[in-house]
Amino acid sequence: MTIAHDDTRAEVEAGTVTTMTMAAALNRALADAIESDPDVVVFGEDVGALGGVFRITDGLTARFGEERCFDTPLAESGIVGTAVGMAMNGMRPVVELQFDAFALPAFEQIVSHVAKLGNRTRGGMRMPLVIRIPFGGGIGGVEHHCDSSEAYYAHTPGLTVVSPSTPQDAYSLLRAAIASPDPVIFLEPKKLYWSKGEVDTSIAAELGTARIARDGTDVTLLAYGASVPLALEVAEVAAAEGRSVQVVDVRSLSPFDDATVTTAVKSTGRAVVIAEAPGYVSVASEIQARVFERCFEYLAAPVRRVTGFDTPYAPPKLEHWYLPDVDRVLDAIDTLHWEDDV
Amino acid sequence: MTIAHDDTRAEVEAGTVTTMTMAAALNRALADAIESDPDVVVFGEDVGALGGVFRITDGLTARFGEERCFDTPLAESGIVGTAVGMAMNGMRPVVELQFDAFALPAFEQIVSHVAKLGNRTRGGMRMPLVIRIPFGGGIGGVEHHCDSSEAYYAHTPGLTVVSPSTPQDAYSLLRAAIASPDPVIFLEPKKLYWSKGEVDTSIAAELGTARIARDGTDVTLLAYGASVPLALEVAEVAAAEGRSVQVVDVRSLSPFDDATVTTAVKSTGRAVVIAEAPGYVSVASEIQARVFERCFEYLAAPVRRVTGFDTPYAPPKLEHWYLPDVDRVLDAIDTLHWEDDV
Amino acid sequence: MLHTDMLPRDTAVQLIDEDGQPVVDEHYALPDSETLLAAYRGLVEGRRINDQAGALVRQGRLAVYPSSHGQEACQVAAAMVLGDADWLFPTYRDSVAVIARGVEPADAMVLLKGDWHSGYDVRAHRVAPQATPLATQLLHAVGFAQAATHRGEDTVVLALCGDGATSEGDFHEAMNFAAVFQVPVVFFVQNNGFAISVPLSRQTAAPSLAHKAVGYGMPGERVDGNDVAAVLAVLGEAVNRARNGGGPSLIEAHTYRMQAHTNADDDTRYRERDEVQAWIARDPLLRLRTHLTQAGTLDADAEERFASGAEEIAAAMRTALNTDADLDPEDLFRFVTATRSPQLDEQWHLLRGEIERSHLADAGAGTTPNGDHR
Amino acid sequence: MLHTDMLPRDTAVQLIDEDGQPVVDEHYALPDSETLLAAYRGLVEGRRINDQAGALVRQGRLAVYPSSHGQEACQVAAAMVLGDADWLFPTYRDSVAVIARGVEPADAMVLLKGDWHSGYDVRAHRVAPQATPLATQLLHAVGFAQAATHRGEDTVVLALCGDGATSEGDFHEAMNFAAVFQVPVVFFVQNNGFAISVPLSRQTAAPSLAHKAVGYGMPGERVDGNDVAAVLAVLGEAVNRARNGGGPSLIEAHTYRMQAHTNADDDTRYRERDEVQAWIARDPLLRLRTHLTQAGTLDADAEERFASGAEEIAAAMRTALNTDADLDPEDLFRFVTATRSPQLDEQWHLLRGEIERSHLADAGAGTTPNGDHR
Ligand SMILES: Cc1ncc(C[n+]2csc(CCOP(=O)(O)OP(=O)(O)O)c2C)c(N)n1
Ligand SMILES: Cc1ncc(C[n+]2csc(CCOP(=O)(O)OP(=O)(O)O)c2C)c(N)n1
Ligand SMILES: [Mg+2]
Ligand SMILES: [Mg+2]
Repeated sequence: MTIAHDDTRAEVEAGTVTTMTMAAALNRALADAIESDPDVVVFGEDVGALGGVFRITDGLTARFGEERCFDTPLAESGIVGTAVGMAMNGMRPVVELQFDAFALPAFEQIVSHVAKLGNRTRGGMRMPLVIRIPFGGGIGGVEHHCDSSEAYYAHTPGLTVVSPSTPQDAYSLLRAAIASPDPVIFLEPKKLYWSKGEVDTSIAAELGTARIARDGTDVTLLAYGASVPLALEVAEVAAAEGRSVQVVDVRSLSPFDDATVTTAVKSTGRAVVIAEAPGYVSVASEIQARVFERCFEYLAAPVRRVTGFDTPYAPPKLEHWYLPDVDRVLDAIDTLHWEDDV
Repeated sequence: MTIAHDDTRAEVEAGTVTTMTMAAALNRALADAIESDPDVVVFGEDVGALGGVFRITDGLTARFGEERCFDTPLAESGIVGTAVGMAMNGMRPVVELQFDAFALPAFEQIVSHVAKLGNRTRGGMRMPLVIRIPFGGGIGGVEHHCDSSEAYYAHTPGLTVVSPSTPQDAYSLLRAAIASPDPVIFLEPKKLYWSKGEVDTSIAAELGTARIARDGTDVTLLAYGASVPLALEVAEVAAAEGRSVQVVDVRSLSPFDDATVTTAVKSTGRAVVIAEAPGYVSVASEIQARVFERCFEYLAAPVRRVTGFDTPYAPPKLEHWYLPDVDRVLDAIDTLHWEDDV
Repeated sequence: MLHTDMLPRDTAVQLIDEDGQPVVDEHYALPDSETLLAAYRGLVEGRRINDQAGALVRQGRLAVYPSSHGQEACQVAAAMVLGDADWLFPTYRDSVAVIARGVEPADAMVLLKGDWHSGYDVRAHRVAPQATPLATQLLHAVGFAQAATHRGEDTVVLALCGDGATSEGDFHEAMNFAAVFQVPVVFFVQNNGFAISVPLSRQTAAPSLAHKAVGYGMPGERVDGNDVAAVLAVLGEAVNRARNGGGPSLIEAHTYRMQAHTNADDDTRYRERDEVQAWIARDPLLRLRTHLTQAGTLDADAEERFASGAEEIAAAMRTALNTDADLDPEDLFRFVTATRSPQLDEQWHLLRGEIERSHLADAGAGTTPNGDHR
Repeated sequence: MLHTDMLPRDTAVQLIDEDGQPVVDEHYALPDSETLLAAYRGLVEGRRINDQAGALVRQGRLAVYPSSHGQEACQVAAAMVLGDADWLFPTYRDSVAVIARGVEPADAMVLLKGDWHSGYDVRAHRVAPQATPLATQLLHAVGFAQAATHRGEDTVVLALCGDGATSEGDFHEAMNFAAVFQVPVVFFVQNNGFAISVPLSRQTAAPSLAHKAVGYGMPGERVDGNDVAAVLAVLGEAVNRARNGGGPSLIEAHTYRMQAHTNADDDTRYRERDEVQAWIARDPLLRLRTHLTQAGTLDADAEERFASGAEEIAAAMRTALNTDADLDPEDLFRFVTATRSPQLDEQWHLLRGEIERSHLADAGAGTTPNGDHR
């Protein structure tokens, strides 16, 4: 009996907790999704024999064949546009766009169709596709290789936008994204690809939810992607200085988990939002505005944000000045009208 | 002597104040720019014989010839990409993209080059080009014809983004945009194309500045484009109810005129931001966040925003429910913790 | 050796000339008379639908209508060459093809009426939503066909676009993906001479749009787009080739848009009346009627039947479009995603409150549900 | 009639074969020996630059280097066919062409070193910044040439891209704009067989990339990209045609990327060593040396001079790149727009404060300027 057999396998796997990199967790999520659903196909540039420039699709073509993981001609609008067509016809395409600046040629397809086709057809056709995009900096990449474009996607109604900050979330959120009936922009923080953590493949994550990454009582840091480990580092340092810092991994950039975030900020009365992208008209400014409006009566101080500057991303040798760092976040925390302020 | 002649003409013009539609003001600005600077060229889809689907380029080809105003093949990335090349070679291209959803195919060119080429070359090449985009709703247009995409542009470092709300500003801001050494995304509120006002062609506008559209002492409405007349209407109604409403026409969506806006909001202590675009990760949320952070100590109530919903733009028969209207703004004002609140 | 076999013919395939006389073609045979009669009926209905829609625009019942008057042969053939399991990917101009494929006229007009962004059941009729952003649907067609192939289904996809759309990057990417993956898609370009006001000469310097096929390694062919027999033959062969694993083709039809781009357009600004007049002689209905009458296939009786059938369709359109649909504002939030987020829920509650209050005010003060405040 | 004259030849133009023997071509003549000697010198320098850059990557002095080892004939010819007033629009892989056009190697390496996004004076050398987003620069080249034509300047623009880039929508739009407006641009595709790991067969089903020219109505030609004589002849003719008002052309060079895509790539994952080995026999330097030596144009003396000239370039590269540039963080804000907005000023002040404090901390506690906090 096939079903019983599958059930057993699931049970065995439920117990499996392994330490792996985020890259491996993503690879595992893709493989498991391909294996468990015949409608899942993975494609993009260099995802086949090469296994992707970051090796996230490593071994998939060898294991599952060209039908399930394949290279396309070099054209991002083509990749996303054909994925839309496949999704219209009942498949679950998972496409990789190589760097987030190279997702831009597909922007029309993403905004005008990926985001809107379900709405256009009154649900007659849904768009169960996932667009994976390595994003963010901190890897010494040259121009066009370090951008954080989440604002473009998060602003677009109809798109679910998520970013993991741990291998566990990388696995669980990617599985959830692939299983979702809605289109998901899946932003992978390049800087964290080789960071390690435990992964339990039986843990399911829910899209649209934030996660408390560390408890604390004095101030809440709201972060996502590569800014989460930074926030946790800040919390460590601040703890040594006697301040108890709560860290929320926003995780779902759209839709937003107001319940979790609002509860968190109300509990501390102070908040700083951290993100790498230029701050102007950004996910960080949205979070700042929401928290401000929803927690107004609870705030002891203005909500601050620490973000990238409103400039093009820095060249490799200058990126350490560009990126939010521990000091900059600590400085922001310092401005939050503490009782011990003079 | 040519110079003296020109001077005289300018003097004559300085006295010229005419009532015209915003469409006519834009047309006049283009004509005057073509006439006064041999490097200015206008091109796009249907801008030649037809004069543009909104007739903004009406008569330019007839008057100045194909060399100065011409139709291109139907390809927006091509239009913007060739404009980039012309700007690299010392021209001042002014391109029209037909509707703002149809600017999306050019998004890569806009983000990766228009916005960054000046920075890339350390100022060795600047990008004196203007991208005109009719934007916004309220005209009963079908899908893809009513979007407000300003967030995409405003978030992108390197772009100047402006939107006029009066024929005067349409004229003066477009002239300033064409004269600017930097790339300008010029958003024309379709709904206001046929609204009339006085235009004095000798008035210069400065990019990057907001404008106080109406004085008031109780609450500040921050708006741009088609939301400005709405804000003024709200102010009228509120005045009848005994509330003094200040209206700021933000005008420059990037860079932001913090000085004017902050001073205004501090003077009233209350603010509502109005915009048609979906509110999430939007220019409205940026303004809300900035005002919150910068005016925190002066605020009697949370800053509110009244925006489009986080849904695709409504079909024509439902757009009246989608768009911010007088009632929705008045409702928002009502929540601003008035002393007479129970 | 040159790949001369790759070049499209230098002239368009024609099987019935402008005077209704059959033309012998070395390669394509005239469709049988039953097929031609069905096509003629389609043309009559298509023309009537175009005219009726135009009238409904003038009466303010449709917000906008991009007419295919003059292009009906392409519209009808596009529907006729497809089997039940095949799919059509149309544009805003292809309402007649959409209706010819079985969609109710009223449903096909939902977009143009302004009620919603698309109004028919895409799966019931195997017709994708009519696309507005140019050339984008060509990629969807390719992906759709790839999925069918992946599942081993016998589906051919016919993707429509205009001459202007061939200049878009997405046209290129779609053609190329289709050719590289040998996908069962037929690209059918209705070259009606204009992209709104811009003539073909501003879209390409190539001898024809069909020549673009060469650069993708796929067959290209030109056809007289006002000769439904030729369009049926050429499209039919391309569909068969696709179905039999022969991969994609590019077919360019030479036709003409007899009316303005839409009712909002003013074509006197960019083309001479003489040019438009000249195309009347090439009308797709006229020549087929002449041919079928001369061949004895079409008699007054059939003419009469077709006309009254078309009149019924038009009457149904009038009835449907003269009724205001009962629109539900909650629809704005219902279909954005499969499950509605708390974020959207909150916004719907805001709007619902407004609507309820406006109804209350209505009941109380007799004001309109919108426009007047409070 | 078929437009057979439009089809590119079915084989690549070759003027010197792999064994260094001249090939008589019906149309193209062998460049004179002076030109070929200059080209040979360029090849020697180009090869040395590629090797030196590779070494600097291994030593950590360059962040990344996309080598044109094996493609030097294309690189050198691209620089040689242009006049002073002409412009070159290169990609990330074309550093050798950029240097051959006169840019200092150290300036050409600023991007790859990580100091800034582009490091040379574009106007001084008439070389656009090296483009990273694929095919986007082709449109810039077209617009640039349009502007030159508009002002009546005699400028031809040579735009480079790879085989993979031909699949992008921007390639299509650039070719089409150029053809429709008859712009003086030559599109030069270095088909090196791969786009990172993806072979040409995944980019096109056409007999060649040059065949794409047909669909735009422009001349297309294929050339042996490892035969610098042929590249000079074919590119040279295309440049002349453009200069004389003949409009754009598409030239495809058949070549091979001998090394991985960049140092970060592992080409053993996607191609056989045998394939790479096989291309050694077709090396552009070898065959030209054989030819010039046999023709008596190249002697040991010249060889020696060229080698030591190349060595000097390499030494200068080492010196320049072994020095850390003194970077100014304010540059992040300086060039974003012509005039800095108050918004950016405010942000620079924030950063300046941090930098000052970190210097103070440095001086005080001896910590590193960044990384350690406070
Ligand atoms: C990407 C995009 N750009 C611009 C438009 C605006 N537009 C709508 S129809 C049209 C002309 C299309 O011409 P063609 O492809 O020849 O089709 P036709 O209308 O003649 O059937 C234009 C420019 C659009 N819909 N999509
Ligand atoms: C728009 C875009 N998509 C993806 C990339 C990532 N990328 C850089 S080089 C490359 C392969 C390019 O191949 P080809 O055009 O053949 O040039 P080659 O590197 O072989 O010289 C890719 C996919 C990019 N730079 N730009
Ligand atoms: Mg057309
Ligand atoms: Mg290549």
